[in-house]
Amino acid sequence: MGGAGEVAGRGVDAGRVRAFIRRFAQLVAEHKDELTALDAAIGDADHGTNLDRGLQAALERLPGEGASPADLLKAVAMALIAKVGGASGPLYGTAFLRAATAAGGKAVLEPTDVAALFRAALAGIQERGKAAVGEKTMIDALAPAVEALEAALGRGADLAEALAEAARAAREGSDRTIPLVATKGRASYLGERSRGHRDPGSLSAALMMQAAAETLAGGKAP
Amino acid sequence: MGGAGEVAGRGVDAGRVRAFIRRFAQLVAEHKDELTALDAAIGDADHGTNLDRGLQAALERLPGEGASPADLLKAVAMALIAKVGGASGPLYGTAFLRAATAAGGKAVLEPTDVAALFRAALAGIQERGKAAVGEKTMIDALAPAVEALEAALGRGADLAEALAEAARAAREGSDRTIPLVATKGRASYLGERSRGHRDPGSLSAALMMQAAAETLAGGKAP
Amino acid sequence: MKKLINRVEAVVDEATEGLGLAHPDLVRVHLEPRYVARADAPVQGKVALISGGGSGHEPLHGGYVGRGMLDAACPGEVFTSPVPDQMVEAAKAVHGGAGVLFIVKNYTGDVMNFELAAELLQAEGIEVRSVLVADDVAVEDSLYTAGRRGVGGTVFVEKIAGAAAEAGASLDEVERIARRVSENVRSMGMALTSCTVPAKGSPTFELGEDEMEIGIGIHGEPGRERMKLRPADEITAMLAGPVIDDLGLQAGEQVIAMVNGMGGTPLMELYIVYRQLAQILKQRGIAIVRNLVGNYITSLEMQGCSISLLRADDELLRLWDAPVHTPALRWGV
Amino acid sequence: MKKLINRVEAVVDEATEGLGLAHPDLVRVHLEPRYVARADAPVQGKVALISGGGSGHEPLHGGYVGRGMLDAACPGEVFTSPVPDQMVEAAKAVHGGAGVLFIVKNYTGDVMNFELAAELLQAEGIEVRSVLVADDVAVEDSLYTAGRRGVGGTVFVEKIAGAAAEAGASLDEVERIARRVSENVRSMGMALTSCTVPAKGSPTFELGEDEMEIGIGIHGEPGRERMKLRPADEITAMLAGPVIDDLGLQAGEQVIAMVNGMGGTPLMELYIVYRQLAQILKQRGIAIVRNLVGNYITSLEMQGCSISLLRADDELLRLWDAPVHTPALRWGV
Ligand SMILES: Nc1ncnc2c1ncn2[C@@H]1O[C@H](COP(=O)(O)OP(=O)(O)O)[C@@H](O)[C@H]1O
Ligand SMILES: Nc1ncnc2c1ncn2[C@@H]1O[C@H](COP(=O)(O)OP(=O)(O)O)[C@@H](O)[C@H]1O
Ligand SMILES: [Mg+2]
Ligand SMILES: [Mg+2]
Ligand SMILES: [Mg+2]
Ligand SMILES: [Mg+2]
Repeated sequence: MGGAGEVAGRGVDAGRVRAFIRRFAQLVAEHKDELTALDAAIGDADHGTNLDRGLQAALERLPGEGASPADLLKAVAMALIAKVGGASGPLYGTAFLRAATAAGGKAVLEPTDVAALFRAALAGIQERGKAAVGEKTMIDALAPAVEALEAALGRGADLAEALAEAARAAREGSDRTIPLVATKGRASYLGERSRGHRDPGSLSAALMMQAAAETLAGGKAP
Repeated sequence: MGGAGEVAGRGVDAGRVRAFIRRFAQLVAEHKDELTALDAAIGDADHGTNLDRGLQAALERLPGEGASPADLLKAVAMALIAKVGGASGPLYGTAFLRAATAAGGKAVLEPTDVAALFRAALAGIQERGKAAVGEKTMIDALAPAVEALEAALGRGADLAEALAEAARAAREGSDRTIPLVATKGRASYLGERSRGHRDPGSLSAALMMQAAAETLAGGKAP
Repeated sequence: MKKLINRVEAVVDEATEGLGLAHPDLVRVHLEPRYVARADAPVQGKVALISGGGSGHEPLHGGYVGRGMLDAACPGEVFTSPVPDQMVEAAKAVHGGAGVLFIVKNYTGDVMNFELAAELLQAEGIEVRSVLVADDVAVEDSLYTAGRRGVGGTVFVEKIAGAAAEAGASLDEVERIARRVSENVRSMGMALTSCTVPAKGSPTFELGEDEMEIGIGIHGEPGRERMKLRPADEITAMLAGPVIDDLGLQAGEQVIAMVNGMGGTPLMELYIVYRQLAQILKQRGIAIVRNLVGNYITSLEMQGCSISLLRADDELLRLWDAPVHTPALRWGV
Repeated sequence: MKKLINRVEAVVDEATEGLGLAHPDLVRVHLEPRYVARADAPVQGKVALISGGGSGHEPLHGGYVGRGMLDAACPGEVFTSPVPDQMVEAAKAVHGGAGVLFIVKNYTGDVMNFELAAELLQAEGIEVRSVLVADDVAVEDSLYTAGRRGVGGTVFVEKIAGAAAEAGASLDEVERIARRVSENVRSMGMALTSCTVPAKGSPTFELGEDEMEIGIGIHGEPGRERMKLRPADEITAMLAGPVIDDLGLQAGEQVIAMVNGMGGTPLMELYIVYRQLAQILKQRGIAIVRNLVGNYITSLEMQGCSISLLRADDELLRLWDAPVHTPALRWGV
C-alpha cells in the first residue's frame, strides 16, 4: 500500500523482472554458505554452490535493453539448466521456463499475470520432480506462497501486499519443513534422521519469493 | 658391592643369564610405548613393538633346565632374527648370536667372560650395521657401556659394580644421542630435524645394560 | 581443507584434462561442455553407452571409457549431477547410428538431467534409452524415498552392457542386458570418516573417533545409522547380510563380488574385508566366481568400503570376461 | 584409530589371506613364515624374483606377484622389514633352478634381513643375487644418511626385471636389467596427512591444517621439510624438479612416469598432478611414453603423492610393454 502500492501501479515491466532476477541472485549469493550447510546436514553439501553458480551465469547471460519479461525469464531458465546440475538445476530451470511461457509476449504483466506465472512455475517443478506438499522439498515453500499470492489478489490486495504475503508464506512453509521426514530427493535416504533440519531447497525458494516481493511491485516491499 | 658383590661371587650361570633375558624382555615391555613414540619422532614408529614382539617370542622359546648360557643366548638370537624384522632384529639378533659364541661351552662365566661377551655383541652390531659412535644409534649406548665395563673390571671392581657402571654409561650414551644428527638408519633421512630427539635404539640398548646390571651379578644392582 | 588441487572451481576440469593427458590412446576430453569420449568414437554401427554423474567418485565414470565399456562419460561438478548439455554434446560426438543407452544412477538430480538430455536428443532424431541403477539396499523403504540410490552396481552395468555393445548387440539387446545386471546387483556401504567437497571446504559430516556410519551412499551424505566402531569382520557381515538377503541368493548360486574402497581406505583393509566376505559366502554355499577389490566408485577421500554382489549366470559371466581396455579397468588386452 | 581391521596383531596375516582368496588363479599365500608366491611356482628354468618389505605399502609387493613380475613377496609387519625366514622359505618354494634375485628397497632393516636370508640360502646351495632400489631424491646427502630410500622406483624394477625373467633371461641378465632400471629411476614424495601404524594406534606425526611435508618416504616418517600448503601445480613442480635434475634428463629423452597416491588420495587429485607433470615435461622437451596414475606404493591411509620418472630406452620399453598379470598390474593378457 502507500508509496509501494503506487509504484506498483505502474505494472511489472522488464525492468522489474530484471531487478527480481538480480535480487534473487544476490540473496542466494549472500546465503550460499547457509544453503550449502543445510544441504550438508541432510544432503550432499552443494545446494548453495550449485544455485549460486547458475544464477551468476544467468546474470552474465541476461539479454540487454529491449528484452521482454519472457526473454529474461527464459535466459535464466537456460542458464540454470546449463550450469546448475543436481536436482535444483532442472527444477528451477523448468520453473523459469514455464514462467517465461506464461509471460508470453507481454511487455507489462498485470498482478494476475504475475500470479499465473508463479502458478506455472510451481506446476513445472511438480511435474519434473513429482513431489507433493509435505515431502520436505522446495514445494513446501512454493505451494503456500502461490496460494497466498492468489488469495491476496482475490480479496483485492495490491501486488506489493500480495507478494509480501507470498514471501511470508514461503518462509513459513520453509520453517514447516524442519520437523518433516523427507520422502523426496537426497534427504529421503536419511529417513527419520532428516527430521529437525530445514530443507535447503525450501530456503532458496523462500529467498526467490522474498526477491519477488522486494522487486516486482516496484520499490522495497512493506 | 656388599651383598650384591657376594652373590656375584657365585659366577654367572645359566640361571642368571635366564634372569637377564627375562628382565630385558620385561623392561622392553614396560617401555614399549616410549620406544615406539621415540621412533615415531625420527623413524617409523615401530621400535617398541618390534623388539617386544621378538623378546616375547624369545621367552616362549627359551630352552629349559640344563641349557647352557650359550644355548639361552642363541635361542634369543634366533627368536629376534625370526620375529623382529626391521633394523633392530638383525642387529640385536647378531649381538646375541655373537654373545652366544663368546660364551662357548662354559656353564659359568667369569667377569672377564661377561666383558668379552658384551664386547663380541658390540662388534657384531658394528659389523652388521656399519655404524660408528656418534651416528645416533644403539652403538652410542653400547660402546661406552662396554668400555665402562672393561675399565671397571680392569681397575678391580667386582662384576656388580662394573655392570652398574656399564648401565650408567649406556644411559648417558643414550642421553648424548639427543643433540646428535643421525647419519645411520631411518632417522638419517631427517637430517637436521633428527636433532633434539633420543635415538630409540640407544634407549633399548640402555635397557639391556640395565637388565644386565640388575641380574647377571646376582641380586639387584646397587 | 587439504587437497592436491589448484583452484576450487577448476578441480573437475583439471582432473579431466589430466585423465585425457594420461590416456590419449583411450580417451579424448572435451571441456565445454565437459565430457570424456572414447578416442576412437564414434564407432559406426555400435550402440553408444553414456554415463555420467557428479565428480568425486573416480575412477567412475571417466575411468571406464574405452573399448568394451563406455563410449562417453559426463562428469558433473563434485557430487552434483551433470547438466543436460554435457550428455547432449557427448551423445552427438559418440553415437554411431545404432542408438544411445544412458546409464543413470538413481538420484533425483541425475534422473532429471538425463531425462532433459534424452528429450533434447530425441528431438534431434537420436534414439535414446535409459537404464537406472538403483542397487543400494541401505535405502530400505523405497516407497518413502526417491528410490534406492545407484552405487557400486553401476560398475557392473557399465562393464557388462559395454561388452554387449562392443560385441555389436542391438540397442534393445544392450538395454535388456543392462537391465538384467541392474536387477541382479545389490550393494551396501559404510564410512569410517566423512569427506570434504572442495567448494564447501569442510567435511560434510563429523564422526566421533569411535563412530562409523552404516548405509552411506557415495556423496559424503550421512548414512542411515551411526554406531560404535566394530571389528572388520562384523562390519563385513553387516554389509553382506542385507545384500545377500535382498538378492535372495541361495546355496549353489554364483556371484561376482566387489569390495570397493571409498577413496581413502588402504588396500590392506579391503582385503581384510574380502577375506571375511569370502568366508560368509562360502558358509552360505554361494560361490564367488569373479571379484574386484579396490577403489572403483569412491567418495573423494572418504575412508570406508562398500560391498556389491551380482548374481552371475553364463551370459553375464561371458560378458564380464570379455576384453576391456579403459583407464581403470583392463583385461584380455 | 579408525581402520577396517580385526585385531592389530592379525592385520597383515588377514590382509595377506584376503589377497590369496581374491586371486587364487594368480597367487598362493603361506603364513608361517609369511610369503605370497606365484600360483604356478616354481617355474622350472626361470630366474625367481623375490621382493618384500614392511606391509602398509599395498599393492606393493604382494599385488605384484604373478606372471611377468614377482615370483614371491615377503610382507613384514606394518612398516617393518620382513625377517630372513620369510625370504628363505619363499626362495625355497619358488626357485626354479636358475637362481634367485632379491629386489631390496634400501632401508637398513630390509638390507640386513635380506642379507641374512641370502647368506642362509647360499649356504644351502641356492644362488642369490640382490639389487638395491634407492631412488628417493629427497634424501640429499647420501653420504650422511643410510643412502637413498627405495620408493616408487621399486615398481619399475619389479615390472621390468620381471618381464626379463619371464622371457627366460639368465640370472646375470635379469640382474643387469634390474640394476639398469634402478640406476635410471628417481622419485620424490610429499604428504598432506600422516598415517597411523595399527600397532601404535595414533598418527606417526601431526601436521597443521595448513601444512604439508615435502620429501617423505613411504613409512609415515616425517619428511625433510615442513611447509605451508601450496597449490597442486606448485607441489608438482617441487617434486618433479629434483627428479628431473637428478636424472639429468635432457630434451629429446623419453620417460615412463608414475604419479603415485600414498593410499588416501582421491584419484581426481592424482590426475590434477599428472596434468601439471605432463606440462612441465613437455616444456622441457621430455616425452612421457608410458605412465601409471594411481595407488602403486602407499603409506597406509596417508594423503599425498609421489612422482617417479624412469629414463626409458627401447630395451626397457619393450620389457615394460611385455604382458603382466598380477593382482595389481595387468596388461597384454
Ligand atoms: N523431487 C523433488 N521435487 C521438488 N524438489 C526437490 C525434489 N528433489 C529435491 N528437491 C529439492 O532440491 C533440493 C536439493 O537441491 P541440490 O542440493 O541443488 O541438488 P542435489 O540434491 O542433487 O544435490 C532439496 O533441498 C529439495 O528442496
Ligand atoms: N646401521 C645401524 N647400526 C646400528 N644401529 C642402527 C643402525 N640403523 C639403525 N639402528 C638402530 O635401530 C633402531 C631402529 O630400530 P627399529 O625401529 O626396530 O628398525 P627400523 O628402523 O627398521 O624401523 C635405531 O633407533 C638405531 O638405534
Ligand atoms: Mg545437494
Ligand atoms: Mg623403526
Ligand atoms: Mg548434489
Ligand atoms: Mg620399521
